[in-house]
Amino acid sequence: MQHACDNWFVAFFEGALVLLIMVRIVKSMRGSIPFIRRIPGLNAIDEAIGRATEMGKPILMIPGILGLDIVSLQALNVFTHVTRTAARFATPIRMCVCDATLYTISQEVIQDAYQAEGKPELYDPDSVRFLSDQQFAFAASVAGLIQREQVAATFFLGSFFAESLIFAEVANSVGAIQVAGTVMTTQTPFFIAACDYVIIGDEFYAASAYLSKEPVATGSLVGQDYAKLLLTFFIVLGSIIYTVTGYAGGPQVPLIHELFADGGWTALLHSIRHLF
Amino acid sequence: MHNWEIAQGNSIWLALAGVLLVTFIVIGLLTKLPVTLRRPLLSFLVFVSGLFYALEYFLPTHMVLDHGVQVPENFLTDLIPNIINPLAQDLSALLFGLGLFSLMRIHFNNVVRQRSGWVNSLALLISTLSMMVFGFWSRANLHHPRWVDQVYHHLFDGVYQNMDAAMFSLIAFFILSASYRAFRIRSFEASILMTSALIVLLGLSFGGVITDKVPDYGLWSNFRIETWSSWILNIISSPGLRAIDFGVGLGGLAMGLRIWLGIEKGALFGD
Amino acid sequence: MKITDRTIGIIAVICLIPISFGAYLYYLRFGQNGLNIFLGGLVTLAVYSTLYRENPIYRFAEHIYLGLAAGYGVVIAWSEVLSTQWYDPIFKQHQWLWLWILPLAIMAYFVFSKKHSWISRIPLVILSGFAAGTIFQGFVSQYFPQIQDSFKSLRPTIYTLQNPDPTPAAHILSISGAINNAIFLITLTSVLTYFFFSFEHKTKAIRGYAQVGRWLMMIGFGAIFGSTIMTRFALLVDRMYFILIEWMHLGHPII
Amino acid sequence: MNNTTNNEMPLLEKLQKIDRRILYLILIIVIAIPTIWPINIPNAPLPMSRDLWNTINATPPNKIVLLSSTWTKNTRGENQGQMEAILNQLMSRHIRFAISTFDPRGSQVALNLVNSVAKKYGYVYGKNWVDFGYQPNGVNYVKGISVDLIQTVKRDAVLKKPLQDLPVMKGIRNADNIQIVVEISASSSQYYWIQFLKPGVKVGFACTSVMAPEAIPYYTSHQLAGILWGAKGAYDYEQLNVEHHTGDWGSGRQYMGPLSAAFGLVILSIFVGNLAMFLSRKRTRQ
Repeated sequence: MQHACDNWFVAFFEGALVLLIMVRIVKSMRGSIPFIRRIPGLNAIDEAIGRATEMGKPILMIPGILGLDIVSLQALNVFTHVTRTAARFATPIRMCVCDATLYTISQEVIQDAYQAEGKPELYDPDSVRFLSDQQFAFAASVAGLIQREQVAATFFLGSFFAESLIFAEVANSVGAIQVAGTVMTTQTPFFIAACDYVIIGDEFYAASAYLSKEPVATGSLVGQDYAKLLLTFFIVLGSIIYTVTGYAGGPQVPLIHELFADGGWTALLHSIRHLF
Repeated sequence: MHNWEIAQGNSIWLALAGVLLVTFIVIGLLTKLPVTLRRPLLSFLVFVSGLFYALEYFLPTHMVLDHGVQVPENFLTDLIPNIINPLAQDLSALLFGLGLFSLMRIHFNNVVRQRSGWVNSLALLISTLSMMVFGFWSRANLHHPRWVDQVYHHLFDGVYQNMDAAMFSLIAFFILSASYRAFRIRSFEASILMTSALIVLLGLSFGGVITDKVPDYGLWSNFRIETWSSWILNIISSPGLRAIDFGVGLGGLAMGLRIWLGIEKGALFGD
Repeated sequence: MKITDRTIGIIAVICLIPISFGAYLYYLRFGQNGLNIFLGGLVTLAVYSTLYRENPIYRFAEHIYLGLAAGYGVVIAWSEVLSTQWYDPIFKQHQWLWLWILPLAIMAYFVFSKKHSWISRIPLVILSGFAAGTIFQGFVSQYFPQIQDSFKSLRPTIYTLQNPDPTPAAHILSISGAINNAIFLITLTSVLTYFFFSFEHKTKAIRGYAQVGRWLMMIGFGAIFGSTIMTRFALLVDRMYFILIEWMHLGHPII
Repeated sequence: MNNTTNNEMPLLEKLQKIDRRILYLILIIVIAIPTIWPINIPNAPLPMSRDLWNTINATPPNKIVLLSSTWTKNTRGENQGQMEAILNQLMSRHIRFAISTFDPRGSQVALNLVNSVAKKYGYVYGKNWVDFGYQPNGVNYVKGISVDLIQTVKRDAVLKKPLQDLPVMKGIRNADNIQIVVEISASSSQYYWIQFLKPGVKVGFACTSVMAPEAIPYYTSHQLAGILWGAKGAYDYEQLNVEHHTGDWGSGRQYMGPLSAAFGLVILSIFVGNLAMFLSRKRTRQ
């Protein structure tokens, strides 16, 4: 499915998902702030910053180990919140990034966060550090930094791979309180085993809506829920059709099966024509 | 891309001068830009660059012969490998200098001011420099002595690669201590986490030996431990992760949409 | 009885003398590759020393590692990206339009300017725009095949517990296969239910279903944990083999 | 009675909060002993290993096997054993084969390994095997060899000669002449082959055990002809080799000893941790 014309049905379906999200964003911007359920991992963020403030030790933030993409931008959104809270209490921060483009934008974001809290004098350019763009060199350096500075709280949010457990266990060994979340489902179990609070799956994307209560993000979150509901509906519908027709593979494919693969649109048109 | 070429070899320097001149004019203008116009400018740029990929996906295609294979393309498809990907990669590579500069600055200051641990910083600077010198020297096409290759070989294969492998293998230690601490039957959740981890682990290792005498046909095969572990992986783990991934995918879609349309409040646009 | 960092450092420096002698012996006996193995063993031990505690030896090794990685990054950035995709097209094939990347790169360096640092956002929003734009195609090609694969029939085509022909080409669904499909669907939908944020889980049924989803998710996570252990330990075993057999020659090598 | 529990208590509490460094030391010892004095753990090959072995073993003389070796030193523990076992089988059965890689650092690693095994069997480069080298553009490479192998690869990576001049390529034109492509990989590079290789050509996957669960659905749907599941897959393959006299034991069996010991330690430590927790909890309740 490299192009929309490979299967227009899928393109329209995606359009519908986008529309659902957009409608809710607009609704929310007009002032109907929706309900969001409690997400324990996100509540822990302020607690962790508070702990670091009490101990007078720095907090560490890592926005994943990939470059500038949707995931790391979302992580930076959360870190803006963290930095502003830390700035209020004058808690020192450390941010380690492993991509130069991400480093550039992180500098900007952190500086802005201090500015927004009215404490630009607290901003230290060396608090945001580019360490290495190589996975394990970065991990080695972060592990050293955690131990040397005895960080009190850590936030690992973004895309993580094998090195996730190195960060989490080393931070655990210095007694840091840890909040971690990753979109890489295969790394989530390691965070669950080693961290105090874990943000699972798309709770990660819910974070900015949850923390800032900002209308666009909140509306979008509700829209995502509706989109998810639509997906669930189709999965259930497909399974019902399979069950009714007793389909277990074979050449007599139900239409709904074809709809979601290349050539689905042609199959749909064909069967509509067949109907009349 | 033939029309991109210019005839005379020397005029490339002229072009470079021209580009730099335009750059300084543009940047000069940008510094005068009113603060209120910054965000619209940034949103516009995001929209345009995002629009490229969106159009490439949504516009209809026709079949084109490429490497002896018929592939569907529209007029934008060809630009991805030829222009957009190199552009993004070149830009990231040029920006690597920024990160390097910040790293070097911190450690250079450490050495100059003789802060504690300045010896380490010095070691860092020296190793960066030597990796660069020998890396470029041994890759250079011109004739170079054999020992240059050897030194690079020691730096890269002897030290760097082995450190990579050593760091990677540290994870095993951490798995042991994490599972010792976390896999306590404290809560129901912790118990099921532990049980399924143990079953899968056993199925992959000597668990197969324990139930080796159980026949691997018919209903008997249900009592083999590797059947259990692959059952958990296929019937529980895979749909569970898939459901999480659906949410993550939708979250990414929504976030991408918000960034593309410039309605995202947050990191990128500076508010 | 805490050994200070200074003591460790001094001991390490003194140890450098026998170590260099050892390296020379390795070189004499095994040649170039022998020296690599010697260096490899040394740095592996230096990295492992962090397991005891953060110490000067690890710190030194870490900085060398970081330095080598930075240098390697520069070499790669030039030789695998810039020289082939930027320098050569401009200066060898005279495609001078590639020069227009330069202004964008220069803008990024404004991040160090106090007053005009916002200019550095321009190249970054362009890169972010690309990332955002690919999401439409990426979402479709990643998730729609999975939606299709999630349709499961719950009606067996053959009413036996066991499938006589387990190949997919046989198109047979036994009773146990149907049960498996049902569990598959329950897991998928209940985990999805758990991740609804904006609907308050009001009724007991929905709350219970979401809770089941959370439990099933934990089983899934446990399975991932279990299946990852083997890879990680295999790496450690290989490293230990390297240290004990290839470096210290304590046993017979296999190849 | 009371006395003994009083003595037990500090031990139990200590066990619960055992210093991680002691665990690490035990782990090192537990792995070191079977590494120095190898032990043999009994094994039962998985069906998916068997399928891969059978497919490769059935290679007719007019076909070659393509090994795509996308791994480096980082995952040597699993991938080297797998590749070595496959190479043993190929060479002892006198099957022609080619290697290529999607990882720029992988080509030297692969060459070194093949050369060391080839010495044992007297395999000659260019006559019995060939290296297609590093393939930076995976999609085009896979699509290309589906149609015309010679035109896509053009020259071999070692001698830099045109492919059609090498005796090993006699009668080999496109993907139809490939019995099976085996992707020996540290990542999920099997998707190149699953998605873009000409349908009908078999694909095998020798992967680290992290990647295996993700690949199993493709095995059940017959898109993959077989999977070698990490270090266990390497051991399985060696066992099949030994059973059918197509090769000898190697690192697969060697590593399974220390691996099993380490797994045992993990399981034991979880058990001890829980036991200590239960007993001390019981005590406090009393």
